[in-house]
Amino acid sequence: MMTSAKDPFADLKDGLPRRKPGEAPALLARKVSKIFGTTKVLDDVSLAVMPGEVHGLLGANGSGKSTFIKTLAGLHDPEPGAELIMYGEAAPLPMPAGGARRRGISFVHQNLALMPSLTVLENMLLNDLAVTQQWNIRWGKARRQVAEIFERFDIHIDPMTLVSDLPQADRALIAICRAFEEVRVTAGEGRGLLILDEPTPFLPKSGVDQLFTLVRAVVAGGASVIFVAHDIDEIREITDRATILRDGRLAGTVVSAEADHERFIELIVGERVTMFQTARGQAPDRPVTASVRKLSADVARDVTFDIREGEVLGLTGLIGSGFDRVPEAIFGALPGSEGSVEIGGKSLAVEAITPARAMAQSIAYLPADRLGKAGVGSLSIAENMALPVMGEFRSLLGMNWPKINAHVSDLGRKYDIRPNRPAQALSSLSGGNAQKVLMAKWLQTAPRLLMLDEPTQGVDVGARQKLFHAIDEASRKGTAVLVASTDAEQLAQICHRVLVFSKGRIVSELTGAAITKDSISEETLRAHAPATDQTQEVA
Amino acid sequence: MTAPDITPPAAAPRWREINWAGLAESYALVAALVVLFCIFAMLLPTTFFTWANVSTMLGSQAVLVFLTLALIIPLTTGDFDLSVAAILTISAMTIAVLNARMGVALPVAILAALCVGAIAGAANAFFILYFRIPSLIVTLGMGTFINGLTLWMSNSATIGGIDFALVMAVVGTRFLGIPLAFYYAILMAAAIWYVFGFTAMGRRLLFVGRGREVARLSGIQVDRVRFASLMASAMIAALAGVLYAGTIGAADPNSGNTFLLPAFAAAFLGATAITPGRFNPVGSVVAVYFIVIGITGLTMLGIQSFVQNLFYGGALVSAVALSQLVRKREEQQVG
Amino acid sequence: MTAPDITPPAAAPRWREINWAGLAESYALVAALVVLFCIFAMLLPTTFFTWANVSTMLGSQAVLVFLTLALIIPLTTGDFDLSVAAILTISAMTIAVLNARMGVALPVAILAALCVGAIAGAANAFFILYFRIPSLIVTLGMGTFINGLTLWMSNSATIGGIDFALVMAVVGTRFLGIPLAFYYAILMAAAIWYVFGFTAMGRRLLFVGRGREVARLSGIQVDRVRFASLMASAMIAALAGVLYAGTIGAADPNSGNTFLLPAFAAAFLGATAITPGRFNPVGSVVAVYFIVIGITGLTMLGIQSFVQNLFYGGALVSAVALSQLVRKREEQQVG
Amino acid sequence: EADLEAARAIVEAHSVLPSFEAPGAPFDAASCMAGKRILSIPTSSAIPFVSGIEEGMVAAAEEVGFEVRTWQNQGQPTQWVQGIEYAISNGYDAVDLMAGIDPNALAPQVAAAKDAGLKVFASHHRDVTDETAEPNVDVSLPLSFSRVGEIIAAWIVTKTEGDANVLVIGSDDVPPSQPYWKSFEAKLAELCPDCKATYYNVPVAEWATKIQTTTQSALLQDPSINYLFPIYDSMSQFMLPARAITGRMDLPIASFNGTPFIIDMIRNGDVEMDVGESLGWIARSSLDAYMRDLCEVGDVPDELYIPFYIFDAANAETAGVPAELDKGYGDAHVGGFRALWGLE
Ligand SMILES: Nc1ncnc2c1ncn2[C@@H]1O[C@H](COP(=O)(O)OP(=O)(O)OP(=O)(O)O)[C@@H](O)[C@H]1O
Ligand SMILES: Nc1ncnc2c1ncn2[C@@H]1O[C@H](COP(=O)(O)OP(=O)(O)OP(=O)(O)O)[C@@H](O)[C@H]1O
Ligand SMILES: [Mg+2]
Ligand SMILES: [Mg+2]
Repeated sequence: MMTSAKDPFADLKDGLPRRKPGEAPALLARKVSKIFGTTKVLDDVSLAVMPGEVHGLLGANGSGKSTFIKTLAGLHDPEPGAELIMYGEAAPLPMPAGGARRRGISFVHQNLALMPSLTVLENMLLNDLAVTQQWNIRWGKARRQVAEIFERFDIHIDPMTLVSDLPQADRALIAICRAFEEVRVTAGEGRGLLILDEPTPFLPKSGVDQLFTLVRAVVAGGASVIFVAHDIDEIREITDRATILRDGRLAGTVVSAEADHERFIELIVGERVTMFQTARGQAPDRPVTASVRKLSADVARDVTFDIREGEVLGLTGLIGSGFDRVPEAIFGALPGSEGSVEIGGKSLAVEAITPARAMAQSIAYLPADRLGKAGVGSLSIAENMALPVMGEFRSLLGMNWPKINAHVSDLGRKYDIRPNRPAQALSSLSGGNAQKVLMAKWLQTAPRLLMLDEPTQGVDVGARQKLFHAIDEASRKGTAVLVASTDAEQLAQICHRVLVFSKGRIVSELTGAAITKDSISEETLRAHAPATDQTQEVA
Repeated sequence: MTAPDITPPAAAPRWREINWAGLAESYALVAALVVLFCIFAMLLPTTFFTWANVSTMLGSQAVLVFLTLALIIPLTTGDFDLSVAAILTISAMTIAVLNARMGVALPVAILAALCVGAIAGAANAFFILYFRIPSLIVTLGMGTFINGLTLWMSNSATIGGIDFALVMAVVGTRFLGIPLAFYYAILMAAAIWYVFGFTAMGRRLLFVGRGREVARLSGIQVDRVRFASLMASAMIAALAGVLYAGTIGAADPNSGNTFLLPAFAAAFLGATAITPGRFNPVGSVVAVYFIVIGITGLTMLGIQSFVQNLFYGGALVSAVALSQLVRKREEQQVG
Repeated sequence: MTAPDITPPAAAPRWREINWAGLAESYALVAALVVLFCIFAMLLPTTFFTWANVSTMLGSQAVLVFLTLALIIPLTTGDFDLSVAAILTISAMTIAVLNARMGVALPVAILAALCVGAIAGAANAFFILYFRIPSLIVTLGMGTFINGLTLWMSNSATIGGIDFALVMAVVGTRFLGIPLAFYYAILMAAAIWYVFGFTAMGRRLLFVGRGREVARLSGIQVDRVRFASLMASAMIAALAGVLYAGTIGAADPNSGNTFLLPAFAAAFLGATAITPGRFNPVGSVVAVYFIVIGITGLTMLGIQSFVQNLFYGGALVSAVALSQLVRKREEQQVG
Repeated sequence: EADLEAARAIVEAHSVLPSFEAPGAPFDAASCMAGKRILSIPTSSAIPFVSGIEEGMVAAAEEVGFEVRTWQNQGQPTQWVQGIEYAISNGYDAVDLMAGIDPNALAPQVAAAKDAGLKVFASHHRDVTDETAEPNVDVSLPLSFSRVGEIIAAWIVTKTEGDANVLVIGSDDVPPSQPYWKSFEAKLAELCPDCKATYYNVPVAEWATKIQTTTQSALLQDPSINYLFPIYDSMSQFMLPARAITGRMDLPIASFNGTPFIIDMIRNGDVEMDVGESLGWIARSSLDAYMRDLCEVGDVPDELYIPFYIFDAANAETAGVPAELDKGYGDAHVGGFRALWGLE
């Protein structure tokens, strides 16, 4: 199974790493396979996590990471033959409902597993109430407990608010804090397994650092952590070892400190990847596509900037700093916004823009919430993709479906959508592939202004390069691209210019060669430093 | 509705190949209809299996087909319309009151009935869209309210004596031996089939039903689409009322309401056929006639009327259960 | 973990303060009930505003309260149960057939009625959970099927002569002047209130209704919870049938079905009160009596019966519309 | 061989305007009824036939000088329960269960009313041949539905000259349906041994959805059917489309109730005959029986005194154009009852 000849654990007869002689792994999963319909999503995957270990789990989109985790959670039944051994004791597979919790495993699922229409308090109690044998609930006690937990984690959220009223970052905090608390309470001394499926995308940098501190504290106490991420730097920073999945198969397990960035990429993608890098420098001095003037939306205040044809302009800042509100407001998707946007020689008042009007001005917007706002999971790839261009496929007899399907499958080839089956439901694609579909949905309209919110969130390195190429191609054809993202590395790769936000305002601008991952992170944090004064000012 | 080569996801290994499971699923209800027909044809060769009977069955259910078609439009945009039966009733009653009692000319009376339908639809849409109340609640309340209006208009009485021209235009005239009402229903179904499957409007309806927010951010004016669908539903229900008045030449304030549950049953049963998982007009028509064949056959066999209820309920549940077996019992979003 | 830049959401400035808008929303329906009561009390001081009338109103609608309570359980888990009224009817009819016609002892007959309810609930759950058919379709079909059975059992006739002991236990005995039936309804509502609000089971019901997938991920045995809720609904509906038989001392195969829409209306109306946005038993009770006060007052004023429909429909829509105004017309997920 | 003679005699007896025959000895209603109050609970106020009777009772009571009040309802048994309890707690002297409420189906409330000293009346709710005991009812006025069955049987035999194959549609959930149908069947067999009749049951709740299909199926199955008999005339409207769709517009329809829009249909030629009963007459003869009981003057009838009158093409216009409730029966009952009650 091990790919490397100089496997550091090759000396172990049973293939299992041991830190202390005779110590059983916290989790040993063997021969886990899972078939959805006709696709083998997991193929004979085995994984061992030692007590006190942070184990990374990586892989391209759709490689089966979340499926593996959901199998441990008892949501999916693995194919027969799978085995699960925890601390030397056989555990049943398929996992019975609530079984994971009883065995001291707790999760932060990729979709956070929160119920938006319920209160924070109820969500905090969710896992406990799901399996408790206890009959009644003492709300007063529960609330005091949750308040106490929040205090310990230094979270300032009213337990009685609805989750739907909270920003994504807060939701992530709740899910994370719930999982940490749960593993503390349910696992025995020196035991427990915390599984984090991509917890970081929604977190600000400071939040990621806090998370890592917590993770270290947890493993110091003897518990183990499985950590899923696409950010190789994060993986190298926090994990002891990492397992890489490729197309549902085990691609290898490496000691994180010993593998370099390229090695990871090679394992994930299966080949060497040339990282996309746009030609730096000022955007070609072309006409201004859009001028945004004194735009205020939600927390964003008095935002003013121009964007030129063919320019890729990044907007960034800490989560909650309002940079991601800008594209939403320009597209007319955020009620109560003010300001004006001049595009195509017309000046539009922001409060009067609706998505339909924005589209009429050839503006396109791809929201971050993939299946909630950007595409409909229960409809097919073809239907999702064809939505903005239906008019072009009208024939005398109405819409020409064969032509639409041909068009969609061409786009699928162009953007490397896997599987490229126009009739397949969008929800059955992995996150990255779904993102490619939705990007293609808008790129085919050749918009004058393309606005992307976290376009590569949850997208693997390989797919990411394809998306970057697509963005680059569009910009070369004259499309102005506005990218809102917290991912500094990505912005550094693709942007001509980056605007950094703090407390709703643009606080600095980076151009050309000044844009690097480090400079962006630095500006973001520096802008944030004198926080207290600015809070007053904004309030 | 999707084009023929769009097949359901799970069962499509390669999407140009013939997908037998998909076909079986799509045409199971049609097959069941044929089998049921054949069974009764064999049991009752001289009465059931006659052109007279077939044309009668076809001609007599146009009202139910219309009402089912009225339902599937808002169901596609994710709204319930429980007021369609009440609208049918008030529309028929409007014609009766205006034409038979007050002597207003038939075309004017029909126009008035359609206006009443439009007002009802607009009222539904107002409460649903302006106040953001779930459609189920609004149309439940509105249906009851409209029933009250119908009782008031009619003084709770049946009003007969509607201009015979209407009856002639609905069931009195035949083409190929089948009353015209049938052709109206087929035309309406064909129109909706075309709109659902081959127009941008149809896509918009579907997207609004499946993902409001996605639709909005794709530039679809969601409220306008929902308004249109609620209006269309009310107007088609009002047309069903015109047909109903034409079928019986009279209007009474209660009987129309009993069509509500059969229409819902047919809409959901129809969503298991042709393009499974989506409310579709062809499936609705098949569903209505499937049930009619069963009920007619049972009646002709002289079986007691309670058996018809058993058949109705049993057929609905077991047809859907069978279609779920074909899909390996996977949960479906119907919409 | 720190999130220094995250300030508490705007909606809740400080979470121990009294939230007037919230209170207004929660108790608007209660206030409307009181106002309506006062209006009729002033208009009809000698007939409406008497203890005899109040106790009659309280006692005679226990059946509707039960049926509404039966509905809100599956509504909370995200399932519709359109078969409750049919279960009520067959349960009452089972008692009438066994006890009045076949002379079976009353307790046995009641037990049999509850068994019939349990079987119906299990059948609903089987089709919904095993075949993964939407509950709306299953219970629509099952309701029709059960109606057929009721017609068959009863030969379509009303059967009177149920053991007077049942009547005594339901409406014949009074406590503080109110028939016992009222207390049963209140007890049932209190039990559900406790389960919904203060037990882990109640939260599981809610979790399952608000997010199946998340519930499953959290280790809730979703199917088991849904099964329990469908069974509970059928059993409470069967109990409602027992009460109904006890209220009128007889059973007929039709009238029970007319409770379906009022019960739905009360469930949704009730979801605007007490804990707005959630189906809740206290709200349901308030909603039932709000409607009963209106209808009784109108009847006593001798107003024509169609006005009852207008009141029913109008009250439902306008009460929900008002509650939406309080919430600034934001779309709500009810569940 | 058909006994056309006998059949014709029956038909003729009910084709002349009804004359008044005093159902008992005269009495002074005004004095003994003064201050008395009756609450009348109809099966549903939304049925015009029923509300017509209610209006007649209220008006007649006013003439006499006491109060009859209608409990408006929509046919819900729980509303009837409320009505009875209202009567009990508001000092009424009697409750009247009108036109279809089976007192045995409200046994607890009826018993409670009795216990509270109220009289309980029921009228027009079942057939006279129905032997079901009604232990708690002071006055029970069943209607002779079976007589109606006989009249219609005679009519059909007369019209078909002894060659009838009748399609009968009834609703077994309406209690008089069975005795009514049985008497029809018996009389038909008696008058015309070769005639044939087939009965189909369609519950009231399914009239709109099932009468039409049932009729169609029956007609297609047995093309020799030459007469349609919906036992309640409001069913006719659902049979008309069946007749049209199966191309049997020639089929005559005979029925019972005298509902105005059916009489309109007679005028238009869609329906052949309808046996009617005067609502005013029902109202007065019910009141007469109730007053006899309340005044304890004896002679309380055990059947609703009501003459049946045949409407056909010849006299349909006498019911008004368009037809009205309670028109066309003459007014023998108005003067007759006034005299009987000592109001003249
Ligand atoms: N319920 C399901 N039904 C059918 N296919 C599924 C289902 N869930 C996941 N899949 C498929 O299984 C594959 C693996 O998905 P999974 O979510 O495990 O990927 P992942 O590694 O977590 O990817 P990502 O990095 O995008 O989160 C994908 O191809 C996905 O489309
Ligand atoms: N169903 C519920 N969902 C969410 N929160 C609730 C619910 N019921 C009560 N609460 C909240 O919990 C808080 C405390 O409730 P409770 O009345 O049980 O307090 P308590 O008497 O202090 O409890 P205990 O006796 O357990 O200490 C209340 O402020 C209330 O807002
Ligand atoms: Mg994943
Ligand atoms: Mg991912």
